[in-house]
Amino acid sequence: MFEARLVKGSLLKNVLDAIKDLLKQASWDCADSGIQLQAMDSSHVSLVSVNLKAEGFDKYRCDRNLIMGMDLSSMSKILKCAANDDIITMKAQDNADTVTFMFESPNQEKVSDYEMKLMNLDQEHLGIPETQYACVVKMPSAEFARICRDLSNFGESICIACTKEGIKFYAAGDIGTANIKLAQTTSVDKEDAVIIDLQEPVTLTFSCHYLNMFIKATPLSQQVSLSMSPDVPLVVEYTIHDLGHIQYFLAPKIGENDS
Amino acid sequence: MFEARLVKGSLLKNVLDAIKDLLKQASWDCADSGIQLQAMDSSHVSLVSVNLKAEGFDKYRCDRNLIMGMDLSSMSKILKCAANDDIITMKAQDNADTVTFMFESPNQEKVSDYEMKLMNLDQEHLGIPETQYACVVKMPSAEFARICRDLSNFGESICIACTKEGIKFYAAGDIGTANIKLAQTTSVDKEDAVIIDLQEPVTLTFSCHYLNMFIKATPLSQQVSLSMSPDVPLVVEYTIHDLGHIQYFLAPKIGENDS
Amino acid sequence: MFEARLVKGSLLKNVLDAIKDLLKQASWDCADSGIQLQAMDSSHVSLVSVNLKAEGFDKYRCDRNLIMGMDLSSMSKILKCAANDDIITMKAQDNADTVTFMFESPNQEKVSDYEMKLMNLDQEHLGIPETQYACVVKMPSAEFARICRDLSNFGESICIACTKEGIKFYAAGDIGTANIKLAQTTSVDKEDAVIIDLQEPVTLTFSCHYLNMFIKATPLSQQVSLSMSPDVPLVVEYTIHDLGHIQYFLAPKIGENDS
Amino acid sequence: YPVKGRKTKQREETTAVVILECEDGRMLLVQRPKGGLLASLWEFPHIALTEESEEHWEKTVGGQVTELFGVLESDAASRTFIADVTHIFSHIRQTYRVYKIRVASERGVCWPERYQGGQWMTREQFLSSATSTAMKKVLKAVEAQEGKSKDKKSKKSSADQPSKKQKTISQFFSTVAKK
Amino acid sequence: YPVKGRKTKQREETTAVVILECEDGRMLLVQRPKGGLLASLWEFPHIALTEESEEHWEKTVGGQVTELFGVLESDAASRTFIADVTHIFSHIRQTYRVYKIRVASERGVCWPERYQGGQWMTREQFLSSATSTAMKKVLKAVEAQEGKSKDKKSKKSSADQPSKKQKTISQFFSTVAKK
Amino acid sequence: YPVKGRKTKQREETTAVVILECEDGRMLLVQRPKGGLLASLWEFPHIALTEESEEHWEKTVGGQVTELFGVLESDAASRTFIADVTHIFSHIRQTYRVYKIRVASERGVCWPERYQGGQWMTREQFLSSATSTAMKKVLKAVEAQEGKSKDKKSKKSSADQPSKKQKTISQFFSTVAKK
Repeated sequence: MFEARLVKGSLLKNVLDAIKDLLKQASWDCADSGIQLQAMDSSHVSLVSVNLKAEGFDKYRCDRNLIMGMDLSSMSKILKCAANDDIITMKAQDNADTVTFMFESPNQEKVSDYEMKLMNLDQEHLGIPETQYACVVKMPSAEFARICRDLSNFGESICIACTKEGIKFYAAGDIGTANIKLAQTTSVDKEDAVIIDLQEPVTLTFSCHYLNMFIKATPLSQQVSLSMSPDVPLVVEYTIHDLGHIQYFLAPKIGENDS
Repeated sequence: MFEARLVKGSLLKNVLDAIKDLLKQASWDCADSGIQLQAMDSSHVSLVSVNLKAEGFDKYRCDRNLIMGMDLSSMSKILKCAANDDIITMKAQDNADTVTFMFESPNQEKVSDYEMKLMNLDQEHLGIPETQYACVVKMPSAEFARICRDLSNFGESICIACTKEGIKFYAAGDIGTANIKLAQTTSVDKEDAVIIDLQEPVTLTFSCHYLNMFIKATPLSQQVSLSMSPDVPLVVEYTIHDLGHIQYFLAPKIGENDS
Repeated sequence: MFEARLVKGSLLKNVLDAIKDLLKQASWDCADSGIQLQAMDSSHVSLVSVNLKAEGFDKYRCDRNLIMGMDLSSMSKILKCAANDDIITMKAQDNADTVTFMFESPNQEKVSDYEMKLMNLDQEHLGIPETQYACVVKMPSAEFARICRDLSNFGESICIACTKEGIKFYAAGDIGTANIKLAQTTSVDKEDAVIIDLQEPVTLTFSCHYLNMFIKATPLSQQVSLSMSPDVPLVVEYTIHDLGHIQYFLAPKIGENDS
Repeated sequence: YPVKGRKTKQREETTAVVILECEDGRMLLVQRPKGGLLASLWEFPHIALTEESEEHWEKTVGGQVTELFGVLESDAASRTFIADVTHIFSHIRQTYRVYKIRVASERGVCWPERYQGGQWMTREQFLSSATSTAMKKVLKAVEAQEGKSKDKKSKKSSADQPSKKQKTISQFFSTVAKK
Repeated sequence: YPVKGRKTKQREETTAVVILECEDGRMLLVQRPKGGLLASLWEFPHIALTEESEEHWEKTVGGQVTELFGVLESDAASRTFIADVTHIFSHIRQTYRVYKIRVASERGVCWPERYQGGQWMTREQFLSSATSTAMKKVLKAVEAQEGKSKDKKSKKSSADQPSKKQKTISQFFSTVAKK
Repeated sequence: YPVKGRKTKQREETTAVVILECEDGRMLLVQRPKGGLLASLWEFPHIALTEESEEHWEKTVGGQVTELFGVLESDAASRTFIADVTHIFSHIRQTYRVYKIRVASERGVCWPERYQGGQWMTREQFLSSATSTAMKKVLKAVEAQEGKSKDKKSKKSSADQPSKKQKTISQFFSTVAKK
């Protein structure tokens, strides 16, 4: 028997919005410690990793480890039927081939059950090595989203350069070039600040296409963290308050000669 | 001479929004007692009936009975030109082939006249028998609209089942099944409550397509009433405060063997 | 060296929104006194004239007269990357073939540079004679926009008739006729009033297509002024507070026999 | 030696059914008269096949569709035969010979007066209209032929509509004289 | 016996007018020079028919449209004749032989230098541009031919535009040297 | 008289590359195996041209595309030759004979098992996928042929991507057994 109840159901809606454009289908790994999902997008350029801790749920029970393969667009359609203040419960029997989503209105007067078929997905699991990144930047997630969107108008790639002074985003295309500089903030009031933890300066180039997928997670957190090292995938991480996090890994674009 | 003046002109805009997708053309029957409209949609599965009482208008005069056939999409285009706080007056001469809509801004500084050709429509009038329904449910109109919209994602039909405990909506399709239960509310504070008046339990199936047309009337009233009896059309009724009501009748889908 | 700095950068965004649908490309003439732009739309029916005074900028320097030909849709794409509260600076070297737009966030923590190629445009300059118009109407810009939009649903042309009592807008088409009258306001509280300065009554007909382009300037000013004389282009003028104005000239439609 | 007559408890009938599809994919449906069998239901145009010999059927369909429904001869000639669909009404074993014609334009297409009306419907409009099970079978045959009836869709309709039939409102309320 | 010459108070002229329509339905309009008759108005491409004999007209149109307007020969060959449209200017009785050519691509299409410019316009853009009554007649002829000029539309334009002609702004303001 | 052998420092190879384009313009890309040269990169379907004589190549392409990729014979027959694209890998001078086939439907199209998968991609999806420079050259050849590679676009890509190559994530992280 698996059961996970989340009073703040809108968080689960947001998690799905953050991954459903990147992944068509994915497996949710349910264990005693919580729920995990890891999958590459279909072109194998990026990797998504979602982690929801058991303690983050208002009720959590997982008698046996369970892998639930789901069509994420169907799951998203179902979650769209939940109101933002609904309590959401996911339930499955131990050897079930279906999962049930239950939505309860706060006053308990409306209760909805949605039952969905599970799928057998053959997905590989990648090991992500512990890495000491050369540079970790924390910044407002809305600012990062805006920058990715703005620069996508200029070219297919965004170049990110990080130094002690700040972080720079660069794009070029047929209408001209664009250059955005964010200075490290001196006053460090948590959510709003730009904070740079730098071992050595890094400059890397990434495809706009994927960055624009990642920023769908913006509603989950006011802050985003970017971790970079030379010639290594970028990590874009959003914390889900009290519940877990979602991490996106993106392979860089590397010059023919650098590689 | 026919003249009907409505200070709260937005009501007439809302009435038109509620019927214009279902009916392309329709006749407004103007009499001393008020204005009525009755028409079936083009596939003859549903029937709309609008009733606007003479007393509901701020000025009402109808010297001779008058049938005004109108193209509802043209009428809708004209009403869209009225601001929400405009006073709307409909006017027609006794044997006229045009109708005039006059919009006055509250401060009387802007006055607009729109003249539209009338049409000769050959529409039949259906007699609706007085029926004692097995079950009448009153519920918030926004909740009903949301349920119809949500379940349309799951299948072409919605099954409505009403019992003493509450009302259940059910749909099934290729992504799974959906089941929404509303409990009868105990605290009966008028607008917000779910109130069930039940003689006997009823279960009927209806096409989503038409229900989704009916919920266009939601802005007219905070409450909607659903009346059902076995093997008889559903009645979906919205009260237009102080002015009248709009009723939709929808033929059920019936199993080959039940009929 | 040319440099123009505008603390209220959103004004420049609005100016561009007001002209970019009418003009694909245009030249900005920069001189000591300020920046000007004049151009006809591609079908030569209307003329746009923008005037931004040097004093209106927070910093303004123009060592030598400069003509900067720009692709307005590219310029618009760049300005869309500026936040509404950003400070915008335009910069160009004396013989440069590029222009730089710099956006600074109010707290100076984000600085963006966008560089765009200039174009050599071969545009003619029309002399606009000083005219004493038979009739000048000031009215709320939002009201004018609404009237143009509403009447576009009825026909391809709008007829504007101005008398001592007020201004009338008329359109006719296949769904009927529309007639909007605005009375001159007695209480003359600046922004909201309809004020008519009339030498003689005027009636002229204009294409909706162009009027609907002009009303894109509505966010620039709460008031619009319409100047008309018989058989002469209409002038639609929006004042840009403390900075300058934008004027649209529109050739009338004239009966074969009147001309 | 007397020839022995075929005994048929069920009467057998064959009728041509023509799917007229216009450019945007919508299909012509006509609404049956108010009285009689299948009153007021929507159906695809029918062409009676009264000729004895099957050889003449093709010609009948081509001619009638032109004459009764105003289809251009050039369009009528390009019809394709889809399938034979069989449906059993109480005492009739009805075979529908289903044809499909793409018409270049809706304009000019008409229908006999005995019908209450005609309408170009999308697949979805058709499915949510009042129609007979037989006509639904016909549509299924067309879609099967065209490979359109994806597994998904057929699964859906089976799960969703366990042979529920949309009624018309006029089966419940009757016409009255206007006051 | 002297042959009696035809007396023509009105001079008669025939010119070919070609509607070049690109894939998305827009049509090529070119803008006349600033001086002379119909100055600065937009018109469909004209091909002068100077040949005496009508037999050669077809060939002239095919050749000139290729040469002057850069239409591909394959496209030019597929032209269709629409109608003859007659318009009376003060002393000229002008006949327009209207042809239509669908060009596969706008690319490559050009126009003679004497024109101020050219533009691919939608029907609506054309109607709200400065153009002559004659050219509007030509468009009407094309639409009538194509059955596009629905009753509605024609009713509309008659109600809406009782022969009002869009002026150009350059008819009012004159070019000045830049300061 | 001994025939002198051709000395080729660089090995020369010719392979057919087939752009399968479906109705909506998307193209089939297949993903190479995880090991070896160009591991995990996406490429257009390749057909080995092992035959000696060029005359047989056409036939090979037609046959293999049907057999290996499930293209209908009628579609395969309608292929067009686009261009020869040459790319130099360390010791191989590779010539790609590029063909294009429009397939009527994606359904039925498949790919050999050695590929990790296949996907119908838009131009943009392809450009942002992990692919080789050689395949980008192939796309450019197709677009040049079709006149699609407008000046703008090519300017853009040159400014934007000074030969930066998109890596795949699996080049950095390795598969592990599930806990």
